[in-house]
Amino acid sequence: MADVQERRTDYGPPHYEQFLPPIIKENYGKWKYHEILKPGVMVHVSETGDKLFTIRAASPRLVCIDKIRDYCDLADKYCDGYLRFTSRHNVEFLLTKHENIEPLVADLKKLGHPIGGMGNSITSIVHTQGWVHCHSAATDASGIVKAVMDDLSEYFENMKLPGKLRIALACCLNMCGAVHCSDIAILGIHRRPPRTDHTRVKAMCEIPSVSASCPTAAIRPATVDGRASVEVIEERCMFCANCFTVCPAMPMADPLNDGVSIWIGGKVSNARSEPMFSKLAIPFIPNNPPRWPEVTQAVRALVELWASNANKYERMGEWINRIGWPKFFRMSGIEFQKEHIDDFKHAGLTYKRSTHLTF
Amino acid sequence: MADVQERRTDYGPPHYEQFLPPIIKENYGKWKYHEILKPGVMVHVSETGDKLFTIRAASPRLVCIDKIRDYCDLADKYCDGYLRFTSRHNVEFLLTKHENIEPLVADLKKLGHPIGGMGNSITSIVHTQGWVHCHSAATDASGIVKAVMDDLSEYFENMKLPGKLRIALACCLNMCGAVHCSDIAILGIHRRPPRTDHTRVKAMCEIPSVSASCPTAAIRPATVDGRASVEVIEERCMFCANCFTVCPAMPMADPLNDGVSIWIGGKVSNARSEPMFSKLAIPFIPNNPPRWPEVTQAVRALVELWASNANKYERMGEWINRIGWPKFFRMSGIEFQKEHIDDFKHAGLTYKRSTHLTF
Amino acid sequence: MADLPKTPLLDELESGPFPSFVSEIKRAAEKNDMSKDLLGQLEQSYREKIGHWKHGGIVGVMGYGGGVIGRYSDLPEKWPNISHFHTMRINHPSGWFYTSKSLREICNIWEKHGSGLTNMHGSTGDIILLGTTTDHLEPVFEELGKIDFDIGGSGSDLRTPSCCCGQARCEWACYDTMALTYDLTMHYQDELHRPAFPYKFKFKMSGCPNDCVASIARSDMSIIGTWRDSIQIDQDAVREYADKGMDIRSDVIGNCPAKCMDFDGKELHIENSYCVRCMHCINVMPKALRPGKDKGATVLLGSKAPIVEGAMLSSVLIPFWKLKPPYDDLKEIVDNIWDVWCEDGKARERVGEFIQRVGMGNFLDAIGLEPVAEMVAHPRENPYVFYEDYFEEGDEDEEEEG
Amino acid sequence: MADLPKTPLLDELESGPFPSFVSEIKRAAEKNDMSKDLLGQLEQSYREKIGHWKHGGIVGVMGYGGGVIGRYSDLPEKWPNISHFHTMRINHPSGWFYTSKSLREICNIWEKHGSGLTNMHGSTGDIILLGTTTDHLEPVFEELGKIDFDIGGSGSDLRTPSCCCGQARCEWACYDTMALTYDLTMHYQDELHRPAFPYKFKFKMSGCPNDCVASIARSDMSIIGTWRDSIQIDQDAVREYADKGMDIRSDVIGNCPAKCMDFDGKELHIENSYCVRCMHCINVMPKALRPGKDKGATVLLGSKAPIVEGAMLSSVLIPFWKLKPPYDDLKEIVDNIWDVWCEDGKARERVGEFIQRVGMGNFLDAIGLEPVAEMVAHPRENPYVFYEDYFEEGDEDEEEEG
Ligand code: SRM
Ligand code: SRM
Ligand code: SRM
Ligand code: SRM
Ligand code: SF4
Ligand code: SF4
Ligand code: SF4
Ligand code: SF4
Ligand code: SF4
Ligand code: SF4
Ligand code: SF4
Ligand code: SF4
Repeated sequence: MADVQERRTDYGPPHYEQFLPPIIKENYGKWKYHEILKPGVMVHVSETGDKLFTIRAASPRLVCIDKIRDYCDLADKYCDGYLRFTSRHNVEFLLTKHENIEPLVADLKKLGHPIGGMGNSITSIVHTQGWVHCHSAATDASGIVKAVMDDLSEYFENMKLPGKLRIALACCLNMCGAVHCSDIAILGIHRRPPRTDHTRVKAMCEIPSVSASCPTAAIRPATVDGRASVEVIEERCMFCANCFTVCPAMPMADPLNDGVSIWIGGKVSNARSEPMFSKLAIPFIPNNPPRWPEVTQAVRALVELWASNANKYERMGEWINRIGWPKFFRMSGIEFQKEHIDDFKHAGLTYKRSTHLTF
Repeated sequence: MADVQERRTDYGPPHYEQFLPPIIKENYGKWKYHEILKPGVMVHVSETGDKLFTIRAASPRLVCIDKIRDYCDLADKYCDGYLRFTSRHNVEFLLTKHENIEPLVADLKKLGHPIGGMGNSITSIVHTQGWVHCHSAATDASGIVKAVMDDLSEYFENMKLPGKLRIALACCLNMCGAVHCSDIAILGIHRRPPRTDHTRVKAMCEIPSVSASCPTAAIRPATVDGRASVEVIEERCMFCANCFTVCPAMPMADPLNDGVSIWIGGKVSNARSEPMFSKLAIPFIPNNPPRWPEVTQAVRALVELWASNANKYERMGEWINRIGWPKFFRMSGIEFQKEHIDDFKHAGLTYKRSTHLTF
Repeated sequence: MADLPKTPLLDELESGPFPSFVSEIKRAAEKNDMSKDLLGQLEQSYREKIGHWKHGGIVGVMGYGGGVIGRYSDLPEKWPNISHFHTMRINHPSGWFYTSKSLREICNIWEKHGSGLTNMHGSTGDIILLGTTTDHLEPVFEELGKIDFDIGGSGSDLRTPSCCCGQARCEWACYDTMALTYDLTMHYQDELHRPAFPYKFKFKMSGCPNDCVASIARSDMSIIGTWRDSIQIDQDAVREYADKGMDIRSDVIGNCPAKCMDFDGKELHIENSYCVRCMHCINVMPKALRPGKDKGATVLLGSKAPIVEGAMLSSVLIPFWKLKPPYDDLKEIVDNIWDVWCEDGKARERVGEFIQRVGMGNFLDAIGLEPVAEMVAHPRENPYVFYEDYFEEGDEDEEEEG
Repeated sequence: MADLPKTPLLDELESGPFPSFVSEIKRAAEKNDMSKDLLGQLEQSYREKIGHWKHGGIVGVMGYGGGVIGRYSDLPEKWPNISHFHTMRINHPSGWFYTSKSLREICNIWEKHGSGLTNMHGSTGDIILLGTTTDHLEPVFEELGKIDFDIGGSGSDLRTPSCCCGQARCEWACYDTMALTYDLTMHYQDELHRPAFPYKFKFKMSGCPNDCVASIARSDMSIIGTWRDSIQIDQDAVREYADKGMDIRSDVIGNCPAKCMDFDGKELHIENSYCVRCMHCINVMPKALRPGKDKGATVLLGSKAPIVEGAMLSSVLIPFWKLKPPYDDLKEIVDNIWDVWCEDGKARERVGEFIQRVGMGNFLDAIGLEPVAEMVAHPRENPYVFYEDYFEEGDEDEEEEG
């Protein structure tokens, strides 16, 4: 116990002030306006007249320490050692000298990091661990993200879209990230009920909590081959994996049945419309590594459809709200299926309770 | 049984055709447009050029047969005996002769029946039985309706409002009528849990169905003074009277605690916005017969507030949706209370999940 | 007849510009003892702030399971003439059109057999004959039969269908509401008169989305007229409205929920594939705009008052049907719905509640209808999908199982 | 070190314009066996279309209850170097600002003790150090301590709070997001490091309603800047935008959700008492419009991902607070919320789910806050009100009881 008391704990993160470049310290809270000078490059102008230039570069988020050191080298070279990361995991370089912009951009491109993600563009995909680190994953995260962004990189590097478009990916229903409120969300899903390893349930799991964990009451205690275990009523399973979270002996992952679903029309900002949840667009696309071509195609088709039909500033969900979901389904060619109809707790509130229809 | 077979049943209502004036038969489905000539008087013009004049008169709905005979006399005098009632229980006279309009209007006024309820006006209140005929009533229907319409009759007789305003009244939570979708709804409510007559429960009611009838599980079987009966957990009661519907020995009516609540912002039509439910504005006003002055005052204040602030064509609910409920509460001076916050099944969906606020 | 009871409170409701129900009761009470006692009991209710009716017992007409609401005073000694005071619900003619002749006939019957008081009409649409005694029920029915009026619904049966005046007196009616109402009423006489459902069922027909019978709010099946093609525009008439001072941009276009209109000062343009058929522009320019020519109706399901699961509006089942007699398509779907609901619905569960409980998708499967996007305001937001099939190992040909 | 495993599938993810995570892993694998085995196992996952991680065990750092995610390969014989492959979550500095010096120090530690792979950053905001073994956890912590970096959250504790860059680099920040984030992080160190809640709890601070950290979607308490007075307008700058070709009517005014703007070609007028502070007009005319001067924040509660009750957005708790250090008002309410939630919350019940279960009204009573209209999108639609008091007979003075 003496040890523990002496040990230094709970000191918290370093104070941010030590990481702020002098220009920020001096103009903290005094910024007056900003301007995007070109894709990936913006300037913030202070009431004092000071100018801060920001260059935003794409990052794969999963970076090795040598890549971080590369960033550091660039920051040293052009930014007095100051840099930051964004809430969507891009890296930003903070410059005071206008003349440093072009050389830094050139160096970043050399490093293979596109510049962009600002203004009416598609910025990096918020995503999760996938097969790289998580036991829950129904698909990989980084692989799909790479494939999709390769395909959409033009939209990262220019600002030709009607508004911002935010893509997110989560590898399972836990939805680490903001998948539930994204313009386009790619969500890993299981489609096979848990396959119980009856030899391990008793040892690894608490049977009452396992039964209780199932929101649809699909799980009940049962004796299987003389062992205390559980049984799953498969028709009642909606693949939430809550049982697996509490009981490792009930794995959900399954190569034949795992894949992704695509959700659209969510947003987070309060700009114009209130924040919205993403809604199911495509119920299922099988996993097809390494480049998930069906997924990249589907995402591109959605982006193009929106880009060529939405009004200026209209986010994906705002556009669809204006034209109505039936028209969206007709325009996109996506087949409307039973899966699209909500049957969870507040399902009745999603039924169309008016005659506002297009034909 | 022979009797029953011979007996004429299931012949249905008379065919409507026999009640249609010739001009309607000839122009059925051929009407081209209409025009409101003045409050309560409109003309429908057919593709054939024929014109049908309609005069709409207020009716108390609860009418004695001699009043109906008065209507018949007028119909005979001016309309070849044809007349109809509306979906809101007004009486309409169908004329072909323009010169008959003024005399008929004069006769109706003589009879004490105002002309109006068309266009951007307040038409008659859809209402229910109240103390006149229903065992469920928490308030009277016809009395409040009369008092409110007396107060608002100017709006029945002119068309100066921004849009239509529909008022409805129901004397209990069963909500016979369209109280749940009205611009202003007056709803009779109980505020005291059922008072069980333990001497009669056993004889009059099925105890298991009584317990099951309660949506909040406030009722459980109990032995009271040696009798099989039920007991009510009063804190759990939300006064729905479902128990009373299945068990007469559990009356809800209570002079000290019954009264009305006022709900606003509902609509039925699909014009502009989709149909909407009414929302709670004033949680409770005690019964104050014969003229319920607090109710008429509250309704008038709501009408005036809307009339002087809404845009043209904007129904009550559309107006409030534009300005937001917090602003409505500030403007109306109605105090926002715990009662206004939904705590039923989908309550969470009524919380404000954005920062769209006015100050 | 004795004097009318003293009613100081009710008397206050005889003044004021609006017609008074108290005056109506008094007028009936002049010649009818039931109405006289009603007046007395009502005054007492006004004094005591409480109703004086007992829970209804089951009374009715031979061979019919509904249509009469039994009602008994809880003060039968004090008001003996309303110790029984039952209501009869009489099925009205479509659109509530009458001749003075037919109304007088009804009045005569009710003069003889009832209180002389009525509701014209009840909020479901029936002619409400307010207040009679059990022994008069049969005679009333017999006499009504002679003038071809039949009884309406009550209890767990089909209720009297009702409709807006439609093509009889409205230029916007997109189908013949009165014909359909009459046809359904006749076709479903048995369901109307003999309660056999889990709970009540109501039809209401409106000729266009203005929904003048509030069908989307208060009928288990709401049938609302609409059109599929383009709004008919008379550009001259548009200009006339503009010339007469209508601000077309703000009054018409500014209120279009689909934001699909444009006016260049001369021509009004409507991008009809975006129009949601809300009626607003037509409502404000009835001389210039009319619904399209390819007319029909949207069929919606499930509205009701709040008891017990909360109020509901009807939701889209069939986005568009032409709805022509003999309406076989509609009747087939109605029959299927009733079959499924009668089979699996719980007691006192309206069809809207039933659909929510079993899920729209499953309900559609059961009635044999394909899901279409028009049925939902938006697709699901939660990921809890019951995917029905999965592959098994060894399905080398990758056939789906489940 | 041995050669890198063959990864024909993963190799395909090295081409294309976007930076490749595969190249990152390979670069790490050049000098680190864990990363090499990770590459091999990942290739196997790509081939087999399934992950190869086992359910995590509980591992951690002495005195801390969270911050490490235990992870084990399910093929430890085949990939022995990742048989243990735990993640450490390190609390990042507010706003994710760094110096190259501090980042290099972190890299050096991770070079010595881990796989050399990181996430910059995790989606809660932490620096994620991906992959190490149990015996390295303490040494990493010790070395991090020397450079003043501490561990983040995991399990049922407070998670690392995060914020947008706010006043450091944004003209719209209505309060000091970074200062508040730092302050709360320091104040609640114990809650961050020792799980004692029913479930996780997250704070996210955004300086304005654009909400650049998605706080309304993914934090139990979302603190979002706003203002109470009028939008600051520079009319010359407005005209400049107009002159440069901006269609102010359609681009700005046409998108205002409150419909509270007007432009006569010269002056832009905003009816501020109707403005809902959505930011749109400011976003599109940053040189002309700015938030008002009376700045503060809206505090919202309850957002989360869907497991198990369905996803939620945060809802308004405090419409407007000035939010100045030492933030005592905020901390008091946080403490009250935690007390109530810890007392009555179920295991794995997020605070948003808890509020829905007990009811907002009751929750407010419990934390001692008055209900205000800003908390709801609209008042209740159903009539099932729990009126709390009623009169008893004999209350001649009409006092309320209950
Ligand atoms: C750097 C960053 C904050 C940070 O501290 O890290 C940031 C910075 C800015 N945001 Fe943001 N936003 C950032 C994430 C977000 C997010 C969060 C997210 O995407 O997960 C949102 C909510 C997205 C959503 O609604 O789904 C967000 C919604 C906005 C909006 C509203 C856009 C809209 O129309 O809905 C604006 C306003 C605008 O751009 O006009 C905005 C505007 C801005 C401005 C212009 C603010 C300013 O004056 O400095 C900054 C540059 C804009 C740009 O990138 O175009 N920022 N911004 C984040 C950059 C992420 C990235 O790397 O791409
Ligand atoms: C690492 C990270 C994803 C990433 O790649 O960035 C992550 C990874 C995991 N999350 Fe998460 N979550 C991460 C941010 C989130 C977020 C986003 C956020 O915090 O802004 C969410 C959605 C917001 C929310 O809190 O609801 C999120 C919602 C969940 C949930 C669902 C919680 C819920 O109430 O709905 C779970 C399931 C659980 O708690 O059992 C979960 C569980 C997990 C677990 C611990 C899996 C488990 O069941 O044990 C994952 C460990 C993966 C691993 O192997 O490292 N993770 N998780 C993120 C944390 C990094 C960091 O600390 O910075
Ligand atoms: C006679 C009646 C139908 C019937 O068969 O009985 C009827 C008749 C007409 N309605 Fe209606 N409506 C009638 C009840 C309704 C109802 C039902 C209700 O109130 O319970 C509604 C839905 C109300 C709601 O949304 O809550 C209704 C919503 C409309 C609307 C949409 C108004 C809006 O802006 O929301 C119009 C269009 C208009 O007036 O511009 C309309 C328009 C019309 C027109 C102009 C249709 C026409 O071309 O003939 C008729 C005369 C209008 C008037 O009264 O101003 N009618 N109308 C009903 C008269 C009731 C009464 O005595 O006052
Ligand atoms: C007479 C009438 C009110 C009126 O004054 O107009 C009426 C009167 C009664 N209604 Fe109703 N309802 C009447 C139209 C309605 C409507 C409106 C409609 O049909 O358009 C509704 C709302 C729509 C709906 O169906 O949901 C309505 C929803 C109810 C309910 C709640 C049903 C529900 O599912 O939510 C009940 C309760 C019940 O069924 O137990 C109810 C029950 C009753 C009972 C039978 C009371 C009872 O619990 O036994 C009332 C008998 C009163 C009496 O003494 O005569 N009444 N009732 C209406 C029927 C007249 C007619 O046939 O024309
Ligand atoms: S989304 Fe699921 S699989 Fe992916 S990191 Fe989060 S918990 Fe793991
Ligand atoms: S995955 Fe979810 S629904 Fe299926 S059995 Fe497990 S807990 Fe139940
Ligand atoms: S609303 Fe209630 S009290 Fe009034 S008539 Fe209907 S059931 Fe009776
Ligand atoms: S009134 Fe409703 S909530 Fe109260 S005890 Fe009766 S059934 Fe239950
Ligand atoms: S619903 Fe439509 S068709 Fe029927 S009366 Fe009303 S406006 Fe005319
Ligand atoms: S009917 Fe409604 S949606 Fe269609 S064009 Fe007219 S106003 Fe717009
Ligand atoms: S949330 Fe607002 S204050 Fe913060 S960075 Fe985004 S725009 Fe700026
Ligand atoms: S901030 Fe939004 S609501 Fe306010 S004036 Fe600007 S656009 Fe309108």
